[in-house]
Amino acid sequence: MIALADYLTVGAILFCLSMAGVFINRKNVIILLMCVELMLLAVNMNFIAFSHFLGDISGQVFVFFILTVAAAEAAIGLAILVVLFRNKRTINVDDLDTLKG
Amino acid sequence: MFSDLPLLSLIIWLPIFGGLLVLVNGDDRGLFKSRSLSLVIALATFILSIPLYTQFDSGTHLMQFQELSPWISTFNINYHLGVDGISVPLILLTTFTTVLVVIAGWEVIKFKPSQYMAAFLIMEGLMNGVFASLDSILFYVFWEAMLIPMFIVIGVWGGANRVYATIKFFLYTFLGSVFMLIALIYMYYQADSFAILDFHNLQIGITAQILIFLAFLIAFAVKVPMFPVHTWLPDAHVEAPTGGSVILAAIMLKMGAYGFLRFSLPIVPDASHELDWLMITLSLIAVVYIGFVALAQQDMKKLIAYSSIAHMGFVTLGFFIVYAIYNNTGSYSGAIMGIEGGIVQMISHGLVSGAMFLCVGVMYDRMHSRQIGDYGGVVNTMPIFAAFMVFFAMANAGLPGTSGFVGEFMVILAAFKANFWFAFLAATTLILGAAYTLWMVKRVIFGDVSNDNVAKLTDINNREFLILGVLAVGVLALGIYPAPLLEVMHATVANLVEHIAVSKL
Amino acid sequence: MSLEQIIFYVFAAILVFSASMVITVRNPVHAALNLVLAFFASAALWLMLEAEFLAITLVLVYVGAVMVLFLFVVMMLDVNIAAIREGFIRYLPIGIVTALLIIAVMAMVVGGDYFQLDQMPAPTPHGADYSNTKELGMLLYTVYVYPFEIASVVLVVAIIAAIALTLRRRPGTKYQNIDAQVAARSVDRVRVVKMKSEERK
Amino acid sequence: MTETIQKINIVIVLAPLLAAIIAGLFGRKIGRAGAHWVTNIGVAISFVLSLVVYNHLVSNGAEAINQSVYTWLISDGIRFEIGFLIDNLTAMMMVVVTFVSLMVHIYTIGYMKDDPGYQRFFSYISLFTFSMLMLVMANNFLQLFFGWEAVGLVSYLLIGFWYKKETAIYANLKAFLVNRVGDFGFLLGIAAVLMYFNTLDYAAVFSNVEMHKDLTASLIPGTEWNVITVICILLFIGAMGKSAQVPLHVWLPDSMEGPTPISALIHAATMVTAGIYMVARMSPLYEYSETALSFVLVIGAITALFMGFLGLIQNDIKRVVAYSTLSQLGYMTVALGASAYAAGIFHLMTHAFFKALLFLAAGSVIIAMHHEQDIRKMGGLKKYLPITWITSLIGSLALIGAPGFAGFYSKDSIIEAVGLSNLPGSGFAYACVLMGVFVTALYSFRMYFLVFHGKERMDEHTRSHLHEPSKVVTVPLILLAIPSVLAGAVMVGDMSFGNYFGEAIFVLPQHDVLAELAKDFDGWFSMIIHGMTMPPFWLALGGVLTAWFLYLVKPELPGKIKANFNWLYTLLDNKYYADIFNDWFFAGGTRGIGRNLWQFGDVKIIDGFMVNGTARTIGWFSSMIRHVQSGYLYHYAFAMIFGLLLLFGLFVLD
Amino acid sequence: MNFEMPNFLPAIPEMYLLGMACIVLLVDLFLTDRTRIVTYYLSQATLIGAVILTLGQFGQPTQLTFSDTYILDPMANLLKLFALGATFFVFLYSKDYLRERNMFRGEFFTLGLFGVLGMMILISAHNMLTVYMGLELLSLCMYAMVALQRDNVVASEAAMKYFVLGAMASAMLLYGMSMIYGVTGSLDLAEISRAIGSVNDGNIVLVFGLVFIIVGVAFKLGAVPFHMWVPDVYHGAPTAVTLYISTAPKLAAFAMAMRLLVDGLGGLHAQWQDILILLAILSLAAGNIIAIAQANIKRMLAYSAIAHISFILFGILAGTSNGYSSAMFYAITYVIMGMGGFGIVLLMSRAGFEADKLDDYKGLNERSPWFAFMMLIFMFSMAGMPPFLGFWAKLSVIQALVDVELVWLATVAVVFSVIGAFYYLRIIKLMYFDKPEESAAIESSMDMRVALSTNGLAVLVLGLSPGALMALCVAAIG
Repeated sequence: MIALADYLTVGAILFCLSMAGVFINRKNVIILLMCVELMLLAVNMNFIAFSHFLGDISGQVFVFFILTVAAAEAAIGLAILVVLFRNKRTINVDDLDTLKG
Repeated sequence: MFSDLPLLSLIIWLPIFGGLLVLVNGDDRGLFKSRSLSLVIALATFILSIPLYTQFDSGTHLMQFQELSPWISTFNINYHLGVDGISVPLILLTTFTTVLVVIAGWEVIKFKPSQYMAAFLIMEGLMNGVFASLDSILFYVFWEAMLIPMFIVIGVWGGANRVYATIKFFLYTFLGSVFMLIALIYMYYQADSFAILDFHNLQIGITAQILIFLAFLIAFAVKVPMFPVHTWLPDAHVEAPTGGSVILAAIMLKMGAYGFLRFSLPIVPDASHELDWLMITLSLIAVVYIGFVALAQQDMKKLIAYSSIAHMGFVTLGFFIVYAIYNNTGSYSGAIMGIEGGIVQMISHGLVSGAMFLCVGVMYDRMHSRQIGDYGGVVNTMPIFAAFMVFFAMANAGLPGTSGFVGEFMVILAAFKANFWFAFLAATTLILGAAYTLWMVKRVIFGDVSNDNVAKLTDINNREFLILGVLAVGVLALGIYPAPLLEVMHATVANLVEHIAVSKL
Repeated sequence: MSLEQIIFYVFAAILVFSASMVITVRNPVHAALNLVLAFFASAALWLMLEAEFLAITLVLVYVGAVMVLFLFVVMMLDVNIAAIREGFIRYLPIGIVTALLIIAVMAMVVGGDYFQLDQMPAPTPHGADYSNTKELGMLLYTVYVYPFEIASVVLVVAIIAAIALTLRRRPGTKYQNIDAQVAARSVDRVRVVKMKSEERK
Repeated sequence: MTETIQKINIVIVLAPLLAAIIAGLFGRKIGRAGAHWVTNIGVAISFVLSLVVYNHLVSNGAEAINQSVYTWLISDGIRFEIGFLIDNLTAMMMVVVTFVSLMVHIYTIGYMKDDPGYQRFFSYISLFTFSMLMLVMANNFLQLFFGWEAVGLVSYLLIGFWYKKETAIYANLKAFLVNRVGDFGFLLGIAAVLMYFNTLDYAAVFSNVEMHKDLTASLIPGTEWNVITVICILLFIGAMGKSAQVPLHVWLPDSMEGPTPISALIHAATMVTAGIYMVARMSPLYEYSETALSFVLVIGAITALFMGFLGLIQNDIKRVVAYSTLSQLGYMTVALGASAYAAGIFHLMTHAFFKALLFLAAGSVIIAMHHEQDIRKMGGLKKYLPITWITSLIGSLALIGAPGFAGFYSKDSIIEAVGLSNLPGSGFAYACVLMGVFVTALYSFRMYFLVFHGKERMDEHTRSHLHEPSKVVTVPLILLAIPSVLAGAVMVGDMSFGNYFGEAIFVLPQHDVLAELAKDFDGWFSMIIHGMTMPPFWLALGGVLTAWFLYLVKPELPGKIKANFNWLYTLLDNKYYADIFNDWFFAGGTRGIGRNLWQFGDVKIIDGFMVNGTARTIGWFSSMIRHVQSGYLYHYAFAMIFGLLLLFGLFVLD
Repeated sequence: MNFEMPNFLPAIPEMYLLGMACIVLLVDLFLTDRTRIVTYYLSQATLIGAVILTLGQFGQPTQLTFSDTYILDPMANLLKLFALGATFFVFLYSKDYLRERNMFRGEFFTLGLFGVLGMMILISAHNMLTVYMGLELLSLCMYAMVALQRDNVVASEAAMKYFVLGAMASAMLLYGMSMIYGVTGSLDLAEISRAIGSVNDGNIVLVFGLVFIIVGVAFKLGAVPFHMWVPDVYHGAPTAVTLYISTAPKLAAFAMAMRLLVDGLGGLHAQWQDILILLAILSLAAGNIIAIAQANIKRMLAYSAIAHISFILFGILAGTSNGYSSAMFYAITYVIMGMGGFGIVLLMSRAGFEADKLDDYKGLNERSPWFAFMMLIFMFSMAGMPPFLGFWAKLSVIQALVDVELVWLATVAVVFSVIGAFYYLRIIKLMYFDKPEESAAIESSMDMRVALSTNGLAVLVLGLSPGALMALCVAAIG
């Protein structure tokens, strides 16, 4: 049998990978957006696993909403990305350093 | 006629709202001339404050002219006003000085006079509030709020280095007072009230007492100012416009000392007892060390500022020798004299240092220099002024017959009861005080005309004569017949000494 | 090892692999495709957890819509792939260390006793007549009707925002102004100027 | 009657004050004549009324009056009063003060007639009269201190009267500060009195002295000090300042920068004797402390002799008189130390007359010489200034104690009293005062001969204008010459040896040297005869003859002596280096300390290091950590991840 | 399965707002740029209507509806009122600014209104799911608003940063929620609270989840070290948007913290108190110290916001109703002050001139004494000087700390307040002590002037009698 812990561990690894992704990626903002999607995926994994093991469907409902919101978020994120690209002609993370200090 | 009026509220709010009115009225294009309007308000306030003295019942230590109405019920904070023998003279000093300051700024202030006048009027109300508050948060509000107009006054109408000076002034005093706030809140949880009089009766353990004492000490010591937190004062004085210096020296410094009497001593008597060595040491350092430092000054205002610190050293010395007197003589006899001497010194210093700053202001208005080296032989061109200056210098040096003597005399007498060496060190002010004051007078006033600028000086006009004359009369009156002043405070101080003699442990 | 476990580990491995590819590949198109793979893998895992509806949704919505959008944007922006690797290696070690640290902590917590089988036994699988979709729907439209409504608002906002941010009139584009054309009058276009004839010099 | 006298007392004090205020504040309105009239009348009223009081007390033998004018303040149950204690001692002082003052007022009309500060000057000297009267009439220490400081103030103002003169304003500052050093002790003494007696009223204090005579206090832990001794020495420090005793004498010679009438009034006749008066007034205290008396004795003796030496080499006419004043003040102090208070006071009185006379005469000479003060440029003036000459001679004779003159009686009493005293230090004191007699005679007649006899060394222009000044100058000279001759003979019986002072002065029987002397006293004339047989007379005579020989017979000799004893001359010329030492050590030292404390303590440590240092550190810190906000998204993300890790480390893994 | 019709009444303001926002959206489609002002007026009318409806609910007892996913309690009521009011002022202040920058578009107002709706949802959330949905609705609106000025380079940069970090933070929050859900088996805050009470103390998984949730909350509030977005976004966004972001959402963030930490995880108070102490001290120190070095007023105010947040945290971490009400009082106070501060920045800016450099404030007193005075009030109030409102906020938080015997923390708080006072003073110094670099008078519309003056005088008048507002907050917490 597969324990809840196994699913959670997969979720944790996924979550950490995506966090590391945000950090080590210095050149492309799109990858960051993808990392965010990955993070949400990890969270979803948790919720579904819990939902299953607790026998409580509301966790899945939560995932449903996360998916919805994530889609909306992706839309806005990409829209901002487009605006950014139009302004700066680049989506290089390193170039986003006008605001600092 | 006055007995039905809420006098204390009036003398607090009349100048504040008056000040706002002046502010709104603007510089001479509004309905009234801003200067005249300010003078009327200041005078009205002064007149309103007179009944505080004439109708004061000096036979009791209880608070008089009390006003009490709930303010912030959540924390049991009340709008509670009242005065006793300690605060009445200080309030009178405040209202009196403000009138003079308004007159002193009459034609000298050309940049935004309405704001200048408004700042002083608002400050007056706030200062009256400090002296009249019986609720500690109300006190704190006035105490802190007062910094704002002063900050503006120094910063806007000050000298070349005004920004540094005023920010230093503000932060120094602000830092000092926040600790007091914590102490007040701590006691609120002990007493379930912010009323100062409730704090007086609060039983507090010795550790807490010491912490509270230290918190108060920081707040009040900065304001007094005591060594080593005095360095804001010379800077602030030097850069402030004349009126600012006068208010600063005459009244603001007194608030710290007032705080010691109103808070530190009665609320935490055991800690005061425990730490009186510290207070006495710092006071004596203020007298001796600062006396020496004053000698080295080249800037007149700085010199007077340092002399203020030394004089305030007498005040704190007078307040905190209580327990030393008890230890030395086995009774609290003499303690009253110390405290009363301290209070008299406060009032006197208010008049004298105010006058000294006004004198410097008179010269500064003409020469735009405060450097002693730029003057010399002023008496040749400004004889009347020179007479005033010498007179006030003598008062500053504590000459008998002037008010400057009374407080010093009483404190030295009391200090002798505590310890010969306290009195010995305190009495060095006789020499040092005379040395730095008169040496300055010698270099500035006497001698032959030293340069063309001095030769072009014109003697004081009627307005200046009026201010200095009134102050001179005050200084002289207080020096020759101080009994009425003492009478007002006697019951209060006696009660205070009685109160602080009882341990709270 | 049971089949179930094999399936789990295979898909988990795919998931982890594709996820690490997402964050490491240089080409964003590859990253996006790896992400798609990750979605598929997790959809498989979700199926194991009897979340059939969500698994399908994930594939349909995410792979079908969101990732296509990603790819679209990637293509549209046409970023320079070559420049994208700079500095990556330099920061990789600290990234790995940090990630490992967090993984260690998280694994310690989630992989601890608390969620092992003895504490949380696996539920009995549902029968064939069990409809995950129906269960979800029942809850969604009753208990969670309020968040459901909010979700709709979120989507509206997303639409508004996306349009507001990206819709623009290209400065060079020329449009007809019908109103103006119809309203045009001859006097606006032709001006007859009467002049005195000048004398010959 | 007593009530009338009490009212009179108030008038005596207020008349000069009022005059001073009028002349001072309304000087411009009332003009020069107005000013001198109003002040002269004021002081004259005081003088006449003082005589009335004197008559009432001394001649009618009325009880001493102890009256309270008003309560200055009450604190801690102690009443600080302003009031008058009028007994024979006071009455005498009042008469002396008002008389000399009146003379000086009159004299000033002539002396200052061209000065632009005419009204101011009259205002000051009237104010001085008021202050001095307050001092001598006080019935408590507070008022004593008030008068004490007030005369100091007026002295300050008057020394610096010619404020354009750098030396004058240097001298007045110096005078005030040196006096303040004395007052420092004086005030502590008063504080001590209050602490142990719980009152500042003379009568209450004096009546309790005996109770406290064995009281001790440990001023320095581990040592016990007799309280009375401490009080007396502290008070005497005040007297040392005011009466210019070594080492606080340095201000008096410099004070000659003031106008001459001031030198006469304040720095010879009255103010400087305040210390003497005070100690005499405190005799009930001093009597219980032999240590303090010895101290007084030795200080007085040193002053008497060594200040006399300095008079020998001075060339400024006023300075010679000034040093002679110092020396004479030493005599008075010696008398106090020997418990011969009455003799001291007696000398005070006679000295007031003849020293005022000498100063005014010197002033007269100075006027005549067009403000030339160097005696080397004078000589042979007796034919030009006959009145001045005669009166000067009288004054000088009185000063050296020529038998028959006023100074003789008082000074002889002192010398003999010291001879009889058996306090520690009295032998030294006796030697000093004897030697002092010779020195006094020498410098007095040196000056006298150089000024009035011998060659005329002034320039032609001055000589042609030499003439006796106006009547307002000469009349006071004559009026002062009379008591300089007569006062001694008239008063000696009562004052030195009689019971003139009654209760005012208290002497313990074992100290009562004057009573001892009184046994041999039988009238003023026999005292002259007796005096001729005593060493002082011969010493004085020797001094006069030496002066005659050196300055009239062989005027070149002094120069040779000077050359041979150059080191001694240098020492004396530099006034034992006291001024140089004071300037360097005290004035320079305090300024140096002040500058260092300021620059190092305030500017560097407190402001630089603590205050601005904190501000700077925060500012620096701020500018550093703002770079954490690098602008890079991955750093931001890392910060979040790091924060997460931090929270894990601190709170989850515990 | 029985489904009861939920009681819609408590949610009337939200429903009204949603409806109106849609109407605004539709109406705006038919407006030309010249008539765009209609959108503005309609939005303001919407807000006023919502305020009235919310006021109508004032004093109602606590009600749960929508299967307990929605709660209406006095705290929610009060916070909504202030959030709506604040937004009203935000729109008012922004109007001229937007016009001058070609941003006067319907989207600003519709997004703003939807954002307010998000706040209200967040404030009234009683379920982790509604918390999340409200949060996301609000955040998405704000991301979009930051980037709304499309040709603004820094704004798009700020939006991008905000978006990435915000998404990360909500993922973390979700992760925490999943853990809590896993342990307690419920999404409902009341049930979570109940379940935690029965779990044995110090459950590591709960603390683990708690840490993630706190990260999410801290990010929303802008507490160090999750604050990095704050300065950049405040600085980069158009000032009108900065104004929006810096005011009402703080109330929502406060509500979120209250709902999650107190209503849901109140049983873990001992754990989150320590965490919040750490975050609060870090925020206080970093905010105050870094603000000193700023030359841009928006950035400076951002750091100051970080410092102010720590006081809200102080109140919450006290863990008593006294503390909560003082934190709420602080949050409301901060919104009023911050609105004024940014309002002045908006007032000063003109087309092509942002007025966001500190030096732009030189000599303001000579150019416009009245608004210099207003700014003075705001600055001193933020510095915590009596008699202004900010002082009472600080006072009440500090007393809450002293109440739970965290005197040392109170001391730290006041010491840093003093350091913080420095940069507020510097603004006043520039306005009053320096000479103006240009002499042009400040031009602005009358409604803006009136509103700003009202705002400033409110800080003063409420400072003179703060009792009522305090009492409201106390009553709201119960």
